[in-house]
Amino acid sequence: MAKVVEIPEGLEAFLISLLEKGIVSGLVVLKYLEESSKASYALVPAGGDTEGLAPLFPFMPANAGKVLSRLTLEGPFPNPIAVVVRPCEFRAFVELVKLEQGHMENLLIIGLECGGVYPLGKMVKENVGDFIGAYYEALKKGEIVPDIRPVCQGCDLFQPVGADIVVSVVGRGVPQLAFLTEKGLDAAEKLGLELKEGEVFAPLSQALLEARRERKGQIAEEIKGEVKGIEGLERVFGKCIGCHCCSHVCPICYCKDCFFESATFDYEPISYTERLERKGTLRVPMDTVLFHLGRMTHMATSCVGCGMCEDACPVGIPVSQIFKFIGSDLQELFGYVPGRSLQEELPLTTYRLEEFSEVEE
Amino acid sequence: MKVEEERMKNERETEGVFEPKIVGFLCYWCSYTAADLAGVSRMKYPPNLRVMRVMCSSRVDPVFIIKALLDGADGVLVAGCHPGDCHYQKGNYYARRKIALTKRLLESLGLEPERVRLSWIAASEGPRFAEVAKEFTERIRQLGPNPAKGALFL
Amino acid sequence: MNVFVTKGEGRGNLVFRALLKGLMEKDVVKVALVCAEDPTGNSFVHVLTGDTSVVESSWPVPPVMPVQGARVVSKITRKGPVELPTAVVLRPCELRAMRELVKLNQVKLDGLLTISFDCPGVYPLQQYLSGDRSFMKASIDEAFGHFDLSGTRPLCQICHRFTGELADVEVGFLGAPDEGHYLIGHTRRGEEALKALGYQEEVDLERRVDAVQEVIKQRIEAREGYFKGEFGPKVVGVEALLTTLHVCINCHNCMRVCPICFCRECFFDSDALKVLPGNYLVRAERKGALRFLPDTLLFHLGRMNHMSTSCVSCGTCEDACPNDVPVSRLFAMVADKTQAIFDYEPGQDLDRPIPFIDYQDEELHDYEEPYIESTTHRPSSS
Amino acid sequence: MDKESTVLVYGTNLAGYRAAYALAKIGYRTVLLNRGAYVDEYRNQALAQLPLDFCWACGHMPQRLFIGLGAMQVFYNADLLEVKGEPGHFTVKIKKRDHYINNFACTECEACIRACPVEVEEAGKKRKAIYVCPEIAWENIFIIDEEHCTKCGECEKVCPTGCLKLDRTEETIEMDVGAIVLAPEYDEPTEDDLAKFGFGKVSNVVKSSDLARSSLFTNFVRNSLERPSDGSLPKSVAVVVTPQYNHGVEYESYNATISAIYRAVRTKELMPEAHVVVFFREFRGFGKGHYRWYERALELGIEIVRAWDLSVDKGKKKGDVKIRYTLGDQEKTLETELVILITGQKPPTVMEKLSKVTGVEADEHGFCKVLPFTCGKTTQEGVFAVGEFTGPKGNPEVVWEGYGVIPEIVECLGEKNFSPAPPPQLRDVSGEEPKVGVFICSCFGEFNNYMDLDALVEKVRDLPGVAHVEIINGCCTPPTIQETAQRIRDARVNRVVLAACTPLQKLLKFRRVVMMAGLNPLLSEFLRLREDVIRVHEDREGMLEKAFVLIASGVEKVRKAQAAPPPMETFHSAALVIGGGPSGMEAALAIADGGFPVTLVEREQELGGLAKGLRKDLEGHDLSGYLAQLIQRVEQHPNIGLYKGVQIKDLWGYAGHFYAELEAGGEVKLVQAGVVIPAMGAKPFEPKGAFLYGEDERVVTQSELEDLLAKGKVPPGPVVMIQCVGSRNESHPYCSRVCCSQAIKNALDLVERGIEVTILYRDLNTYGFKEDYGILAREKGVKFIRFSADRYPQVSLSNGELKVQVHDLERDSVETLEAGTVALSVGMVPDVENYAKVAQWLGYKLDSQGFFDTETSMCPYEEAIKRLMKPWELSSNGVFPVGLVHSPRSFTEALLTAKDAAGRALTLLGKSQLPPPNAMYVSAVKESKCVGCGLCVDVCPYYAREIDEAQGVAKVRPYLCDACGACLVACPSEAAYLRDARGEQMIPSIDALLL
Amino acid sequence: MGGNGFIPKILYALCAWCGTGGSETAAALWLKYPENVRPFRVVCTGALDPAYVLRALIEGADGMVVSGCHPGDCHYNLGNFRARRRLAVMKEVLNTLGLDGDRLWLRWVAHGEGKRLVDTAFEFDAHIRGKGPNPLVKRWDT
Repeated sequence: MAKVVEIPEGLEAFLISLLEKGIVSGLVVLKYLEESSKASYALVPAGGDTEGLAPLFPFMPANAGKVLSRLTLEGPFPNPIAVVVRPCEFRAFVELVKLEQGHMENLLIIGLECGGVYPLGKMVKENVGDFIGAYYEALKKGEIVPDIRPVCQGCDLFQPVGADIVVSVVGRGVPQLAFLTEKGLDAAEKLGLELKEGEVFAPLSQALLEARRERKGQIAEEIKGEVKGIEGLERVFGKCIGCHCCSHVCPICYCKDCFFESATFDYEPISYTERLERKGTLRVPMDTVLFHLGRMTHMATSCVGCGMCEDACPVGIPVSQIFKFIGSDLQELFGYVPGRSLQEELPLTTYRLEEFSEVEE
Repeated sequence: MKVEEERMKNERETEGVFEPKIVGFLCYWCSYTAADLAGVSRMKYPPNLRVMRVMCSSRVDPVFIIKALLDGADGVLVAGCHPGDCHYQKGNYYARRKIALTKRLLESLGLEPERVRLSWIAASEGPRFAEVAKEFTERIRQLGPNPAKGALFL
Repeated sequence: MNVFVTKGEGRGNLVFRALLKGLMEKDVVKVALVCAEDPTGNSFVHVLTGDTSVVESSWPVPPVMPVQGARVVSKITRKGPVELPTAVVLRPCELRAMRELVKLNQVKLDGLLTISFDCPGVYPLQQYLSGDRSFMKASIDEAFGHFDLSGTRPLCQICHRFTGELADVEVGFLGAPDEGHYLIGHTRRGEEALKALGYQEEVDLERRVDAVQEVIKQRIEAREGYFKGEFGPKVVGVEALLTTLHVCINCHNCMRVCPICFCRECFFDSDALKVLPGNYLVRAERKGALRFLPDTLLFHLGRMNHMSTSCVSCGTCEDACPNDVPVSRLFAMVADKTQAIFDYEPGQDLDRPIPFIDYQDEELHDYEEPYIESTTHRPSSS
Repeated sequence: MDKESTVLVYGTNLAGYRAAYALAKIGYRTVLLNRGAYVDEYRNQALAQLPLDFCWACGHMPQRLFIGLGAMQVFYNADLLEVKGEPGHFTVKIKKRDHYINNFACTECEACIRACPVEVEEAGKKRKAIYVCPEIAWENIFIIDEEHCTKCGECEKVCPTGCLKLDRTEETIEMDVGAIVLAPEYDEPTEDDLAKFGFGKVSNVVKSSDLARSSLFTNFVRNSLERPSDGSLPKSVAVVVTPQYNHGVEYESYNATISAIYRAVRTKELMPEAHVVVFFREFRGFGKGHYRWYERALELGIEIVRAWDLSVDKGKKKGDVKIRYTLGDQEKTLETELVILITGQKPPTVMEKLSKVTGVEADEHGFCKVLPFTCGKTTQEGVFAVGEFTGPKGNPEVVWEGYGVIPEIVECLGEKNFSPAPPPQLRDVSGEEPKVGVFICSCFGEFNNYMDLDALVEKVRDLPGVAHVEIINGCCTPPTIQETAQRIRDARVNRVVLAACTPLQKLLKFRRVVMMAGLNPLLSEFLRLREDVIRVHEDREGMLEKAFVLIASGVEKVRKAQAAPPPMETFHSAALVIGGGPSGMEAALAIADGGFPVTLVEREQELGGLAKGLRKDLEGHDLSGYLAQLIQRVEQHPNIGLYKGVQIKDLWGYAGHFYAELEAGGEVKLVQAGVVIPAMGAKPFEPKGAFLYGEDERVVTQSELEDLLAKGKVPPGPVVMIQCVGSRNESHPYCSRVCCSQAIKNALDLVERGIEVTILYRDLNTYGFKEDYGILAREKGVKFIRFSADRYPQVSLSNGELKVQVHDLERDSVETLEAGTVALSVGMVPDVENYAKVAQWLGYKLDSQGFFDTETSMCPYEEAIKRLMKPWELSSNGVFPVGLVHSPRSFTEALLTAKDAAGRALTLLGKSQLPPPNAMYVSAVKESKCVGCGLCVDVCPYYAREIDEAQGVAKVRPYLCDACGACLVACPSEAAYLRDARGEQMIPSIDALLL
Repeated sequence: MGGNGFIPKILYALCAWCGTGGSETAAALWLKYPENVRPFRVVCTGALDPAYVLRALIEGADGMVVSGCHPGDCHYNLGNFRARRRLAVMKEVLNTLGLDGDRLWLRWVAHGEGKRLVDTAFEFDAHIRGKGPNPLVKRWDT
């Protein structure tokens, strides 16, 4: 149970009132670039342009975790800023804060109960108006929205954790806000909202969770089957063009100089000769699969499964499905849920004295 | 790919028995010293193990292991000080987690995690080092050549 | 420079397979760098091979360009020239990019035998990978003979540098009679390679020259027309340009796949643009809001300033853009202009330094604002 | 008794200045006596002679740096009264009067100017009796106009720093010095001297030197060509080289004719429609590249008239000028709207006085006499003379003398007595959060009159990162420097923004403030409240706003600043001389005498090079004797490692770190050196096949003729000499400089023996005092016939007789001369193959004519001159080409280049470990970002970068880096950066500027 | 001019030698110019990275004018020759994309040319006032 309020006038109005009442001095939220068709994250300051806020725009043009990291990399905001984030985005940001890539102070986190997003290409090629109705219809019913990205279909972490204010939409005709922290309650008070006691999530949210969990299992199995073994790796990553776009849009891949782009991987001529002699034929540039597997070992424990990588892959490799569903194996190994809590230590920077005896010999 | 398969077949046929290539990442303080000791004491262990010295077992980035496996190694051995004995106090605990991660990853990908082995070998354990080397080589020999060797598109 | 011209039979990939195989068998080269089908058979990857059987099943001229060949050559030779003599099949734009990279010390030419050809263009990568082949009227091998451009990338359709005369060996299809081709050795190396293959007869190139000139003329016209008429109005001007860039997600993938953008870390990815939160807020206040991720326009304009003079219009950036921003056309349009300033053609002349390190004492006065000394003093404030 | 080490320099000609600068770099103090009240009140040749229509203030600054550092002391309004003692132990009596304003304590607030009640009108402009002169911003010296000043004392009252004192009277002081350098400025011809050219009488006759002076800091603009009479722009302009028509009154500097051409070209460029004519007798542009300018003048349609005589008078139309001149036998006139005179120089008027005081002797022309084969030694030991004081010459010669005299001076001096103060101990701030302190200078309250500094403080306080703001009195006078440093320390900040005034002049002071506060100056930024806000704006609100954004931008810039110590570099203190001709040997000896090891490599078995056959020169100096002496000294010198008959196999490296592989006797030896002196000499042009040379034995070169004469063999007369054989043509577009002198020398010898001589020439290049011999030759009956470049004389045989057919340009007639002997004056040509090899090893470029050239190899003509005058020894990468490798020149002139090179080398050698001249400001490489593309290497004008092939990344040679930033812009990824202007500093700083 | 109350923000990029010298000469002569012209010092025009110029034009400047030593006078010998090339490319890029390369000026100013610098400031200010605000500055979607 929590303090909740329904917002029939919509989330946009609530956000604007936060700005207008001076509760926050800025907003980070999706905003229409063009009338209802394309949007981008924007930092909207008090007194700024609040036209066309689109907090529920069903696409992810950038991972807000990455956006927040960029904003607060150099230090915390001097004044409160409200940010509207999807659960995976917020979890990514929490991971980044752990990695010293951002500051949590002065952020009022408004977490969305996420219905999932469509592949980004759909935003480019189609008109949102054509399918947005179906999107909300499905959510209202607590069903998986058809056509959303596979990672979203199999996402069972769509209910925000750690947010100050939770926006609940699944199974509701009118969206509802739940104020979960002092910061959130303080904001509600300043806005003069009349809060009542209520459940954070509608009962149908649980139904959706079940459905998603089931789907997750299916997809995980499928994708694991696809990448299985050497041949699987070759088949899936064979067409990779080595652009590393997946790593570049990944919120977790925060390195300035990616190890795989360093001079380490510029080989001397002789090493090509040697390899040629050994193998007869050799794919160039080399290390395509190494890059993916290596990246996985570097960041899969923190992978939040946001799906940006897959959206950005120009050759359509199901990167995020692989990372999410194989990454979750690795996370389970350490009992770690990335972004669940700021206090939870990153798996590879901590240890227990007695563990994993099975790998010792 | 055909060519590669042939090549490997030839390898096996001409030599009769498969000689695996094994990369060993040994920590400087314990396991490498143990290898030294084994050498000094003229203990026999198979020549298949190609030793790479690292300052601490935790320096072994999983990428190194994967790189070795994708680029021709049939097995990878990581060896360091026993838990609690790490020269850097806790490096080997991290190493253990990394190996766990690597093995799980390989498993999830349907590859063979048993090609990776973590062993704790103290500086004085020269005989144990020889033993581990022998054992692991044998184990890999049983597993046969790493199929990644022949994969053109890796 | 030697120009040794001879004739061969056939068109399409088989020509190159035979050529490469011949070169390897005659030990002119030991290794070939070509494209081959990926394991799914749906795309193509570059392979370096010393195996003639691999060459026989290769696709030296695939219908798409997943990776710019110059980048591949650069990856292999950045640290030093190849040790074994290597034949490389490159599209003309790849070849020009590669030669531009020679000037930038990212490619070493020694030991490479370059082979290029009349490029019929390539199909859009993402479209091709989607599996839908309906746009392909002709198979790639058929396209060679007929120069059928329908369905190829827009930039390919207006490419006027589509011949391989900068290579050691040029394979020319245009103007060649009887569904055959010309083999042209532009360098001593190229000539020797052809002679080693047993080509002794020299033929006249006149017919080809005319055919090529004709196409070039058409293409230049089409290019100008396209940028001025069809494409330009869609992207020129603040409104149009920003709308074009709306779908950009700041992944900088265009830069990453660009053969000319050889930097290890782009200035626009560096710490230089990472500023205090207050800074973003101030900028947002000025603009009403601030787009995130920020600096999209800065990135594209900045990159144009850095490398448009070396842009070879290969189109790889557009292929790699996950969101269909017409990057390559924007760049090509700008590059045509910036290259014209210096009358510079990237990759053409190896001895010509890139414009930014070169200079003339007297030049570009049009870009300096003239000053006419006034004797009257202006009002001190307005 | 120990010798004194301080050197007295009398006068401020460029050579004297340069000598003082070089001495300071080596480690000797100097005292400079300036007769005037400011830096170039007395004109030096470089400033006035060649029309330097461009600014080179920034090239001058490094020299003046040493004043601030204490190595050079300058006395103004000074004179030398008495000299006693002997070399190494002179006692001199000096008269001087300091500025009323102590320049080191003055903040230039101009309060004194406002307080001054006396208004003076000068040249139509009003000013006060105290004023700033000159009105350019690189040295604002405050001058009190003695004539109008009432000594009312108002200015002294308002001076906030107390630096202005009206009771500065003339003082006489005595001091001990080790050596004296006489370097007085040149004397321009007076109005009377120029009466013949209408100067002073006809209103529109102006001196080029005046134009140059007025345009020096503004670039030459159209308006500067306005006619004095009515301010209109002339439609026709004549440029006249006066010394060629004024013999005995003024002397022609080496630059005179090229100055005329240059002035004409610049005029034509500004006014393409104007008709421009140049008058001279002979074109004496013998410098490299000069001939190309001559061609450019012709291209532009400038008319060049080689008039034999000339006078100037008023023209018919008001304001016009009439020039009467003779061309061949004809009298001609030309009406023109403006006449620009290129004047020469007069014998120094101070000669007599200096003779009396110091004992130096004058030569027959009234200039100071310099001992043969020396650079600046006078007849009085320990007293040296340099620059225009010793005769007319060219700018390069003046500059070279400044360095060239150094080895000669150093001989007389004791221990070094100057080393710059070590930098204060700097605090390590790494790991600290940036805390910015903003210090706003009020210039002793002066700025408060213009803006509300308190309000500014309040605004600045809120900026992110600012930990401390305060207003200070000043930070450029000695007490305020101390005080501000203390305040910075007290504020406990680790980044500093100093908002004050001009960093251009005060940069060193500001840096010192920051360093005294224990901070690396890389952590600071200096802003100009005065120049960017106070003096240039009026609106108080706007000023406050602008001051605020400037400070905000400064804060942003330092917030991300990172400190880095200056990189240190070793410098191998040895020299490698390639070539054992006279200039190579001279340079080797001078460096060896300075105490540094020299390796001299000569590929022949014998030393001497091209000079081996020389006997005497035109002036009668005993060249062979001197050469023998040089050879003997070189062979015996303990500091010279001599390799004869040895080839250099390979050579690589850069300033301070050169390595050469020598192959001697089948063994390969590695030699290390800090500087390299290419001295490979040149080759005489071989006129094979031309003028029947090689076909008829009566056709000889001048050298062969000289040999004959020396052996006592009299060649059959009459002798016809043909000049410019193989010079000043397409393939060798330069004057070889020596052939005219050689011809005159031989001609004089021949006429002595009663043989008739005719010299066929294009331009008779008897420059400087050599003109005397030209005149002498004419007097003795040598016949001269001028021909043109497109119609060379023809030599033919008819009935076994030699005939020379020549087109007389002046009379426009063809003459056929009988000749017993034809002597060809062949020029010198570069030994291209040899040069190219060495140049390639050293990463050097050869100039368009194939010679080595330190000054012009990379830059256009004007830049070449400016670069020549800049004292960056290292902009040539520690390579100092000497003698004929550099350009064709005579034996004695080649020695000068050798001494210059030695002088430059001495400023570098002897310091085993050096921080770079730009200390921590040099550029750097972030290796993880670098892909070794080499763009930065290509654009670096200082040879300061290279690609490390092993690592495939760029490396900086910090000692060569001048921190210009070309590399950082060339590098698209910012792997190259300037330590004080990294991208992460600049971008936020720009953003802040737009607040 | 300026009737609509539009006061442009103008950056004046000055090289550390002639450009700065010119502005100091202007100051020494107490020549006035508009306050909205803000100096931006770089060591040499050849060290003016295009990124700096673009940043300014996108993030708030209505125009930018660049002044350094006249060609041939560069303190660093060649910097300004290369600067001219960079500027030419910048202007061409902006013009081709319809972003108004005329908001970027290059004009050489020598050390002593204080008046020329001030004239340039006035002239450019008037030029930009005539053009009106730089539309990029107000666009949030850059």
